[in-house]
Amino acid sequence: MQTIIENLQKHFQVVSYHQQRENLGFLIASKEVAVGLITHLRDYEGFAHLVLLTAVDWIEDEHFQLTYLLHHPEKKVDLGVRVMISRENAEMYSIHHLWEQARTYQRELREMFGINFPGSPDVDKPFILEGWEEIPPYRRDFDTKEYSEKTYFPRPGRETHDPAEYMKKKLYPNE
Amino acid sequence: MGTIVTKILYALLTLFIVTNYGLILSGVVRKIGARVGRRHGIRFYQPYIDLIKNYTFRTRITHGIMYYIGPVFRLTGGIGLLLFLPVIYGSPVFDNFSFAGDLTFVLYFQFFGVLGMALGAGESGHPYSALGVSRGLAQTTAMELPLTLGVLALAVQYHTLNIHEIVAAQQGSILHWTLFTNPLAAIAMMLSFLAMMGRSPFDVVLAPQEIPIGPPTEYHSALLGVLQLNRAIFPAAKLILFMNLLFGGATNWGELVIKTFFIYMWSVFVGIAYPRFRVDQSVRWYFGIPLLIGVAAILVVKYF
Amino acid sequence: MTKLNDILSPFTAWKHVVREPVTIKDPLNREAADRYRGFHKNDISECIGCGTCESICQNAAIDLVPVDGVETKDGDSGLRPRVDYGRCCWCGLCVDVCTTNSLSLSNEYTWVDEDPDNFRFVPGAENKSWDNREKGYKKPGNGYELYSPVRESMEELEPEQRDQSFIEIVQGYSKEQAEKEADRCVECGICVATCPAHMGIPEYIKAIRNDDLNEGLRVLYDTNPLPEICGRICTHKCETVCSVGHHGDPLSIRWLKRYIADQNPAEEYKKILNTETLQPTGKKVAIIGSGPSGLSAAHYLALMGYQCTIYEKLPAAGGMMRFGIPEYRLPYDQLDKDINYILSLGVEIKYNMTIGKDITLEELNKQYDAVFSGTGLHMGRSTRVPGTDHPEVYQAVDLLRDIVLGNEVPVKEKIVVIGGGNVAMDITRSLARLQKQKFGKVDMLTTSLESEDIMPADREEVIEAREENAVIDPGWGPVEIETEGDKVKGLHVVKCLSVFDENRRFAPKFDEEQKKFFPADMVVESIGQGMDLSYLSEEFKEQLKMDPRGRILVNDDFQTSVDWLFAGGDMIQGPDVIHGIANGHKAAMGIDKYLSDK
Amino acid sequence: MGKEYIEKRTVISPEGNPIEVDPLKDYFCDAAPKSCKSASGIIEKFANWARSESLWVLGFGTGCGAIEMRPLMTPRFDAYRFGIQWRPTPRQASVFVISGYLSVKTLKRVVRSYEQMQNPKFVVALGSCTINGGMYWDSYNTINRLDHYMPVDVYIAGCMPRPEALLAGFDKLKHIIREGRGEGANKYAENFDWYKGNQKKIIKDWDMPDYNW
Repeated sequence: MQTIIENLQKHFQVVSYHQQRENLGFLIASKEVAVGLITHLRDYEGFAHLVLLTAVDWIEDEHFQLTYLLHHPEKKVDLGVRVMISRENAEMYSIHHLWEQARTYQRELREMFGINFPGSPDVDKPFILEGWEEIPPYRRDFDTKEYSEKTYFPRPGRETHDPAEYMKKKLYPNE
Repeated sequence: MGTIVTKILYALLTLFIVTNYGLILSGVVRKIGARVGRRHGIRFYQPYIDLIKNYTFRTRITHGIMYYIGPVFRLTGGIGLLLFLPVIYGSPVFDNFSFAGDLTFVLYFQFFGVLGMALGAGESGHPYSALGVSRGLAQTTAMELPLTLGVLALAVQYHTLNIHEIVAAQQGSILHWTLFTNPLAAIAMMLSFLAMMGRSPFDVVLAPQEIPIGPPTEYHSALLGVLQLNRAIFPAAKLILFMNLLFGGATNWGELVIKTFFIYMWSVFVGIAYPRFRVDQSVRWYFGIPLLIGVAAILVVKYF
Repeated sequence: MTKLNDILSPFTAWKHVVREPVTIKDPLNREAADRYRGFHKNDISECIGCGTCESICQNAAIDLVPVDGVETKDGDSGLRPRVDYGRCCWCGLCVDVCTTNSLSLSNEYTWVDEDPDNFRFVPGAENKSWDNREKGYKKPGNGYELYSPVRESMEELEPEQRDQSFIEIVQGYSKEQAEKEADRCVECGICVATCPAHMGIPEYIKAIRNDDLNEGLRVLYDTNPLPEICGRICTHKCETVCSVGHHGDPLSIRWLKRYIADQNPAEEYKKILNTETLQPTGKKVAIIGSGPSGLSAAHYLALMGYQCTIYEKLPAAGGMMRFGIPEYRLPYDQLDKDINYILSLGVEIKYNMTIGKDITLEELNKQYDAVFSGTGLHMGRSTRVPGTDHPEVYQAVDLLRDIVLGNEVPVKEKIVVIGGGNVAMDITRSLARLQKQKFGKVDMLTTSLESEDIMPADREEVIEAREENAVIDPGWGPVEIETEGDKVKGLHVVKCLSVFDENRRFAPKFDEEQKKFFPADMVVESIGQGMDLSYLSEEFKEQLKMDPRGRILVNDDFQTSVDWLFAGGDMIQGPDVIHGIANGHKAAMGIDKYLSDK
Repeated sequence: MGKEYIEKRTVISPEGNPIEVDPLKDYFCDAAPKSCKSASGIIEKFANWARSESLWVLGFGTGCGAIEMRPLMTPRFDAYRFGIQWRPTPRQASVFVISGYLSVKTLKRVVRSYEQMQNPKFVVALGSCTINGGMYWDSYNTINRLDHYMPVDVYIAGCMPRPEALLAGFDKLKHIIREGRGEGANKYAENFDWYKGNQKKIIKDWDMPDYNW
């Protein structure tokens, strides 16, 4: 693992590297070098398999974190490439030319986070949500509970009491 | 005039008996199948309930005229096959409309229903129906070849196209049965019989697990009831046909029940044990050994 | 090449046709596994309606609703959980977190209904077929708890160290300890109603958990302006009803309160509490007595902008808190911390001013817009058995006051204390310390009418007193104090069988046959206190409405029948500090209402 | 997107005449379903008995509870002995088992399948999700109450209910049918606008005909 990273650092600007376990590590790369880096990892380092591509919404820091998790079938190690992209006009270069299955991930990210991947096939087609009109639901500023209560009318007839308040009212009605 | 009316009435009686027999038989056979799978299975009278239920649906939708006619064709195939069969040998009452050339007629009715179904299912416009029909026709065609060769072998052997005469020729001893006098034709026909009964391994056409239910995908309510009714009559008629051609016919209802039950059990015996063929597999299979046996049967009858 | 075997082997399946099917005969009445998580059961007599199940439910499936036949009382909200099976996912967290272990899951799992609204029910209150099923999921034993049932232990001085001096015994929690202890709170709020001041207990414990002690202090001062004091000597009724206490130690709410108060430095109080500037109303209120009720009233009145003046008979503020409670329980610097903060709000205090002597009530009425009286109970009651008028027989409150004032306290080698309350324990332990200093050994005996199990004193007080080598021998009724000239010989007692009759009235029964004699050089009586209303003039007393037992009657605003006079504290309700604080707070609001209307 | 096949379009015939094609009219039903009268007296009773003893279930696994249906087909539970069978097509089925949560996308398919079933038809709602949202109660994409979108005959509580509970649900359904109360299809036809309105409220991308039978 360490040699791979040292190798990488020769060619690319790797911002930080964090070894989670013996066979799993994460590095942060900038948006511009990420695709080149991943291509390099696939073609020269042997990370032949894209395990997953997912995103995290760091709303406080105003960016999305994309994680490309790559697997090395021979060495049995995983390497996660993290890319921070701005939340505003979130956009990332597509990697569907590297792995066919990336198009599905990218379609999902487009729908759930609103991250665009220009050039990715069918990226604008609805994936799970058909006719979604709100902000993408996996964005943290989307209030799923509020939306659900507004849209799917929970069954009425529920009421509850706070024990402390209820006891005060019952035991000391005059206060 | 009186005789034709009685004849029609008796034909209807035959139809009634055979329908019920077919329904009970299908129930019992499903029960046996279930026991092999170590479960109880349906009640033996479940086919009746299903039939009634389907007739009591309050709505049905249409896809056009042919859509209606399809099941009717299919039922006509079943009833027609039955009506031109001598059911009980030696009984003028249950001889039905058997006549000199009925064997050819029977072969025609055998295919008639399938064609009607193909047209009706095609009209429904459901892609699964079309897919099911094309599979069904392919398989039926493949299966018909050994069957027809076998029947021709019988015709050559007995020098007749009349089933009644074929049955008559087999009387006297069990060794007079075509099964023993012309074993090659019998084998070819019994192999075709497997596919005719629509049981595994040749049930890909109607298998719910493949494309949902095949040609009748769109059929429902009473229309499905018609198909179900046919599914009781048609196999029973085929059983009687095979009994007549290969197993010496029956001189009374008891003999008929025993013989047809065991003939049916042949397809059940194979069907329960064997997994399903795909259409291309079953077609290839029928074009192989069964076809060769059928050809051999004709050659043997002709030249030996 | 196809083998014959390949063709024939599938037919072996037919051997099953004669075998018994594997089908379950009657699947509709099939019992689930022993620990299957099926429908809820609740023992509603055990349940206290704490609502912890509601809080933990991820699916918002549980509501707390009132149930017929369940009364709201201390420690029981009268609410019971109602489960919505349109939400429940049978995770069992409600069972795992249940503080009383009343909630469980039966192993019944079939519930079919046509009406979707039927799937809401109160387990235990609405009869279901599975109510009596034994099997199902219960909270696993062997100490499996989502919160610790064991209280975080408190550092205390060893008995050998503490009877040497009046140094505070309890050391207080460290940050780690306090946060760990606060973690045990389930935030149910059952304690809030029981606390006379209805303090926001779950909120300030939450503040500890969040390490936001400034917020904690704000919560404390919402309802209690004497947190340092209450954090030490409160009778903590809240802890008796704590839901966690049903299966484990109750939370040490009092020590947590003390932790918050201790950690906030006195000089920052005004900033934290946002009381640096107050809007004066221009109205003035006189307060008689600087005990908890007086201080509490002064504090809240000051916050509302009233100019308050406290009149105190003694040379120091605090009332019973200073002159009744020994220093080893409540150090004076902590007492002063709370009092000084209240004084810093602009409250004026006049020491050595006795009403009726230095200034009369009527004069106060003229100078001020309203008067609050919290004069408390300072007169010791006597058993009135023969010999009590002997000079070597003392009143506990007097002795305690003298200890604080630094007056000469008579300490003999062998002392008997009569009484089973906290004051009796205070005087026992105080005198024990003085004995230790003077004679190098302790020879104290305390006896009370009540037997051990119904002694009104706090349990830990009794235990600690015994650790300090005092003898506690409860369950005896005093008959006579034997005297010989100016010396006391001892106390004669008989066995007390019961203190109260069936109507819970005071009517002690004695067994005259069982006698005992406690030899003593000095006897201290500590069987309760009465109020001293001598500062009221006779004609004023006639205007005041009193109940048959001579207590002043007040309305819900603690207003007496004389509209400008409000009263609170021990002489109205009590006796303890927290009641006084609550009274003072309510009276302050009453005064505000009265003066705003005026 | 995805809606072209139901939009009107003009085609040119071989003779050069423009022909307007309205797929909604040409390929789909163009009228709301109608409530059907039941037969009277003993005939209806007999029919109801047959309906109750021959429950053909639409084998459409709509949610996680689909996995609880499968055991009923196995020798272990063998639901066939109770007259319960699975059909792969809505046309032939009379019972629709909503097996758990419904996302909006699934609901769309469920509505189409339900409408293609013939009168009388019955709905069995399996699991808490169908009653009040279950553990997906605050999801952005999962409905809370099934009875807003189609009539439901039987609810089974559980998350998920065991196969035995599902069998008990079928048992209850049989009783309901025999008592002549399984009239969900008529209820749907009578309150069609309300149901359709509710469906359209949450299916924002309505790219199917209004009438699906």
